[in-house]
Amino acid sequence: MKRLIACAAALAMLAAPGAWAQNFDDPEEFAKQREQLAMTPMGPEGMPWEQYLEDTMADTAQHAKEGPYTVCFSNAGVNNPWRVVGWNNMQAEVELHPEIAELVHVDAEGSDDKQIADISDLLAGGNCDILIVSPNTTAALTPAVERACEQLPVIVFDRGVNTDCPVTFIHPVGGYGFGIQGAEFVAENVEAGANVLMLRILPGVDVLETRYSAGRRIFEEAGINIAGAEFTDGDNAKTKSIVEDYIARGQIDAVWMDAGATAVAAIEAFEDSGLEVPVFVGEDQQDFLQKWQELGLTAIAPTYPTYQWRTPIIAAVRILEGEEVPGPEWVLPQPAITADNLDQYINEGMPPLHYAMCGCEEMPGYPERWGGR
Amino acid sequence: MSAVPPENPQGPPVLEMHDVSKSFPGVKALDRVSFHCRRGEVRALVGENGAGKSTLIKILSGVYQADEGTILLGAKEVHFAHPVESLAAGISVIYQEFSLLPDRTVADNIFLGREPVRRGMLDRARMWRETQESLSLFGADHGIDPGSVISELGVAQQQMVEIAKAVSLEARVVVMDEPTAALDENECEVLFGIIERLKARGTAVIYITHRMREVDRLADAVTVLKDGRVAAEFDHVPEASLIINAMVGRELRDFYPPAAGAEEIGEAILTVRGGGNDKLFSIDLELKAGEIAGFAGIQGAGRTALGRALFGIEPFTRGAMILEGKEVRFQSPRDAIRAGLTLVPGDRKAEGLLLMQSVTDNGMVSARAFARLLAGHGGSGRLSAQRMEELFGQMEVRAADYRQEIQFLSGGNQQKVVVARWLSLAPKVLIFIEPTRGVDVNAKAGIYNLMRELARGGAAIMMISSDLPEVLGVSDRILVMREGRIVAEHRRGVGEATVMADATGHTEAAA
Amino acid sequence: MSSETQDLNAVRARRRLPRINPIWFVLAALIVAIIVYNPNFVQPVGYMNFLKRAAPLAILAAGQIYVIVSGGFDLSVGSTITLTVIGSSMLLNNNPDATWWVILLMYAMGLAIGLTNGLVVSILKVPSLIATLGMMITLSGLALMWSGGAPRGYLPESFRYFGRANITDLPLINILPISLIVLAVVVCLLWWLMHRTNYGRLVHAVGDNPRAAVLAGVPLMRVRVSAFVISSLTAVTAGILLGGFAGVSTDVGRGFELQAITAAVLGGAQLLGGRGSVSATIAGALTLTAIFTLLNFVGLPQPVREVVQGLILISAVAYAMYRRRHAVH
Amino acid sequence: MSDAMLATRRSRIRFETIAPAVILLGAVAIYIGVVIASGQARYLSLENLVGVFNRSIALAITAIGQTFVILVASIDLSVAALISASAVLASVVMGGEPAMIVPAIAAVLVLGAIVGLANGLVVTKLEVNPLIATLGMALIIQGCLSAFVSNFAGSVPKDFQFFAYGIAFGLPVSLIFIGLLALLSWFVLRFTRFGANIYSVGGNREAARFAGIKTARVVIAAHVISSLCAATAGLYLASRLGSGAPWIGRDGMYDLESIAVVVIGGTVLAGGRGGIWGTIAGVLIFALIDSLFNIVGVDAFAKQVLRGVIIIAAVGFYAVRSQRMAA
Repeated sequence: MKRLIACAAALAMLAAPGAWAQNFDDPEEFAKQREQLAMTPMGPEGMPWEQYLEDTMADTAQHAKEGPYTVCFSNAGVNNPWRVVGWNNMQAEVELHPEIAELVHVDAEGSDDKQIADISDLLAGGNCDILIVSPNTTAALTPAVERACEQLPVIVFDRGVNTDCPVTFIHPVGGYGFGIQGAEFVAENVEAGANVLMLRILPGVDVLETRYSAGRRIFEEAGINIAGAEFTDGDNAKTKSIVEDYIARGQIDAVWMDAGATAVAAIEAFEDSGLEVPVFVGEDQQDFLQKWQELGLTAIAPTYPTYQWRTPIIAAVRILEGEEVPGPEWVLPQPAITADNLDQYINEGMPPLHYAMCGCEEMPGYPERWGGR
Repeated sequence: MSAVPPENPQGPPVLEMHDVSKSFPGVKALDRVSFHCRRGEVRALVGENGAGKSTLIKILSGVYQADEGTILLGAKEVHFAHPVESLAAGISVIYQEFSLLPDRTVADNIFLGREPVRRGMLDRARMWRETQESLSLFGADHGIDPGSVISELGVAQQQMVEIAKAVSLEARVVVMDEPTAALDENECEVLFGIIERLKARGTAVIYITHRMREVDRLADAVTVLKDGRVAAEFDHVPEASLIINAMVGRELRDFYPPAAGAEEIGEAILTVRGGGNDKLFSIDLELKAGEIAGFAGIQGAGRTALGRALFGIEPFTRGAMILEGKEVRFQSPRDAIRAGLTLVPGDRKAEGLLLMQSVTDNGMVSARAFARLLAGHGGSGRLSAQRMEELFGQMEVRAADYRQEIQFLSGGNQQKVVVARWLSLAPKVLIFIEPTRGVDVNAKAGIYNLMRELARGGAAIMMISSDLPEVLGVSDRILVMREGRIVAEHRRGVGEATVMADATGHTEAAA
Repeated sequence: MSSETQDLNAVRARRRLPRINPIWFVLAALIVAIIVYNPNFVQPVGYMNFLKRAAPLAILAAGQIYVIVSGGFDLSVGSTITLTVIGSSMLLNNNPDATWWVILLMYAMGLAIGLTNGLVVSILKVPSLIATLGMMITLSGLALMWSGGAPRGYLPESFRYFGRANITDLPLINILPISLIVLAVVVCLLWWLMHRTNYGRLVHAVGDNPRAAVLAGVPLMRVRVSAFVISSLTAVTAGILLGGFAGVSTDVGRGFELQAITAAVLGGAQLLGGRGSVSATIAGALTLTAIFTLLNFVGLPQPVREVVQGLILISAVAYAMYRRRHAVH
Repeated sequence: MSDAMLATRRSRIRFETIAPAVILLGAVAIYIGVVIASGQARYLSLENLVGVFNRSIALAITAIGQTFVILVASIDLSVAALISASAVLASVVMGGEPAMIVPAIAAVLVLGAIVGLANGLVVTKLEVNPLIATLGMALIIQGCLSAFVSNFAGSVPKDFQFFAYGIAFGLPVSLIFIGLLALLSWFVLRFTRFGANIYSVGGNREAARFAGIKTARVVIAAHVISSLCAATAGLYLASRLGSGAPWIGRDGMYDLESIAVVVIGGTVLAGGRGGIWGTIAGVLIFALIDSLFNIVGVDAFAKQVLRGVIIIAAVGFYAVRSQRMAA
């Protein structure tokens, strides 16, 4: 048994450098996103989904077309609550545009292979005026998107692709920005040398890895001790168990999470052990925001706004009408929820994992469409 | 029946085993056993279950390796590490449980593991041709197509395929382990004919059996094993009693229990009027309290189907069943058991035993399945493990420990446990299918006595067996079936010839 | 009732032959190792947290062993847990007064799932591996359809009580999680049912040789179906505990079916039926949880844990087969 | 040869052998019906049909291998992990270099052979239940893999993408590959000694052993074939996705889906009965259903429910019809 563990440990050591071979820790990108967080967005006030941070525009005159339009959407999947909220946003947005006759939606259920097939099916069908893609992974979908670009205008959002052929790529500031917002808050609220527990969902996902590397960089700069970095699989029970184990072993002064779906489980671990909840970084899920308010935590909720699901539809209509849109990248603002504006995001009628930064409050079907009452 | 074959070849033995010993943990299975067999000779190998016959054969075929001793084949010493090697050397064993693949064709099975290959591909044409050649041993109308799938053949036909396989292997020594266990009289005759032909070709046949009649009919020489040693060896076939004495070490008088007296036979418990289904036609039948009714017939005559119909496995679709004056209709064995019927299945391993469970659990399974029913009898019918074990004691079930898994018991003891399973339910009708298959001589008598005891207790016994002397010896009344119908009924004391004539529908079978 | 007295003698008889399942030694060794790495484990909070965490898996495995002994598999338990948690949150809608009838409804749902599994296997004769695989896919699809892909409601404290609350200030052990009481009750019940009643022996009989069991009068379909029902009901129980412990999510319960089977296998159960013990299965579940805890304390990364789990799974069965081969017959 | 063929034709056609074809015909009929009813007849073009089948190449390759293992009464749950590992290994070794294509393919096939050998040895020599053995193997592979890589790693050169995207003789190369693989498997199972041994060992392992067949070798060989097929499916996915990631096998559910497809195709889990064409029919059924869902626009969750029900119903369909007792 001992030998087995030793062997396994040796294996793990070997593995460690391998895991970091990919560059999720790019200082340039880090600096750029840090800068973007501080920018004042352009575009209409109070409608962040139509705002943009970078001032370059894509000309779309060549795509102008008579309506009504058939908009096609290849979705990576609705396999987590964030995507569920986003997908609801998008459907509601379509209802705001009478010029869209039909939204054809295919769901790849989280499989690259399937999404590639889906895109080629959509192209073969020949009905689409424009194609929106939310890629399951960047590299795998690149060839499929390239082929689509040859036939019709393409909009990519959330994750990008390794080509600049789409008319625009819509995304908020990004993972580094998310990591920066949370970690800076922790650094401001604890002493140097304090212990922070970093909870991560799973390794290898680009948008999560960048959050982590940014957080880690800031903690190291501020001299904060990282007590541990653990993967929770996004599982409540596992999260709670891990936090309980850390509590049993020593003082935890702050908890940083790369995504907030299991934040409440982590908080409960402190509650159930009869301890004060430390400085906490969550996300904009309703259950966390409510818990935060209820317990009066020192906390912050960086967001990866779900309102970005509205933008592709808006962009699609503009492109087909020949209006210019921000491009080749449409960088959306990425605000964090803080103690100052917490109240305005809390709505007890919404489901626990509803993402408060959805920009959907004024949309048709709110709140029922999003599962609220 | 002719007792001694016309000639007794005296050539050198084709097979010799000298001082073969084999031990298993805790058991000395074979103790310096010597054995031989000549060309063109049928040597009967007899002995009770557990006497060491199977071990000897498994050593011969390379399944086991002997601890001591030598094997000479054609005067050359051989060592078999695997059945393949013995096969290659010309020893072919036909086991009791067929080793045929049910979903493959006859040709596939005959060439199993040694398919001819031409240019990297199976040479199916050759397989086909040679299969037909091997089958031709059975005459022109064996009715087996090399392309038919085994599961679609009858038991006797499957056995023919096994033998054809041995023939196609050009085996010098063919071992048959109780080949007639699943055959009826007619099929036995066919088999005996085949064995004669094998003999004529110069093949040595080792014939394992429990049936003295077959030894009489077929063998040229006899070896008797008892407790892992050679108890007797004959270069001719002696009187049956001599063999039996050597087997059991004592004389077996009163092998069959006495018949029921007229006063012991009571009213009909179960009556069938015009019963029928896919396999059975216009069955009229009465099973009476205190009486053993024996059912004779050839394979496929419908005896087992009748037992299964009565027991609700494949129920009657026509006619009426009346149990103690009330009409009943069983759709499952459970219905039948609840009404007081029981069945001891013929294929013990597949249908009777829970191999991984203890002896006690095997005995108690039915009582447990009907615990509520038994409790309803005012609690007197309940069965405790202790009472079960006492019952085992009375029935002389021999086991080191009743908590031991039943797979480690001998066939006879296993059969007794299966019978014991029913006793706590106080059954009114007991159906026995092949009750002594794979059971040694000594234990057979025990089972016959048990059946008689149950009848005396007021139960109606239905016995289905392919062992005709057994049917005639045990039954008070003999019913003969043919093609799904009951064609004749006889009192005890009827001759084998008469019954065979009825069973086959040909009078010449009686000759 | 009759069964109790009936089997009493069998109990006495069996006690004469002490035979300890090796899994207990493995468990003991692992616990010693955990204590070496984390001396706090001997504190009540330490081991109580451990037991609390193991409770859902232990209960689930104790139900799974019924299906395994009866000769099948139940792969649908993981998604039954998901459906229980999601369903409860949807129905409760943050209304504590509804707790009892929602729990009752969830058990009714478990009953329906178990019945369906059992009937599909018994009547349609679909191999249980495929039948419950289909059920697994169907149920997780249903859970997602019902909720729209994300949890829609909270579980009130009254519901979460079973999985979350502790009785505190007790002498000696200081705290006692409610889930541990649930575990104890369920395990005692299932142990008694499997090893001290007629029904339990009939489950063994059916798994050992279904044809022989039918001919001996065992109601095959009833026994088989009830084994699936027991498994589904324990899944609902595990779901209530897991939902209570950690709240609502759409992937709660994922992977639990394989863990439950692993626990049973570690406890020496015979796949395809006929042999298995509830207590050894519980030991298997505790062992599995102890392995995870230990690996956690040792600080090995997740991938290594998977490798270790795989190796242990294979070696446990290989060892059992080795013992069976070399057992004196 | 000719009279041998005659003989098989003479024997009664058994229901199980035609059941997959019946279900496939049903699926095709429903597909055509729905497409016409919903007025989307353009989906009936040959091009589209090729596209439909092209969706399931990886599943088909895996399922062909799985057929061999199930025929010998074993099972392989390690295919999904192996697919991921192979795809990653292929794209890492290639690293975008056309010169490394051949070494990468060799490396992947060696990996497949090793995994298959290990599976087979554990199943035969240690006598571990195949379900447990391959499940354990899956965990080990997945663990080792995610210890080394956590995202897309390496990349395949454009030339190698010919496997997934290339067209030859007017048909996708991958489709031709599947056709050839299926033909080869059919030939091996039907016309070689090894194929006969596969059926014999699956039908009755003891009898096969007594007849001198080295049963352990046959089981090991079946596992090696299954693993080689899974490795090939990994190569295909690397070619299609341009790179390999440690989750592609798991996310594709190739382990459970390949088993489901084989069983729907009429191969019996207990071994000894079934064949490649049934499996291909099973894959086609899945592909048609998938495509149908997209045409009708069934939402992802309802899709899952329907898929579960279809698996049960399809297997139930002829399980009821065949007289054998289910395990």
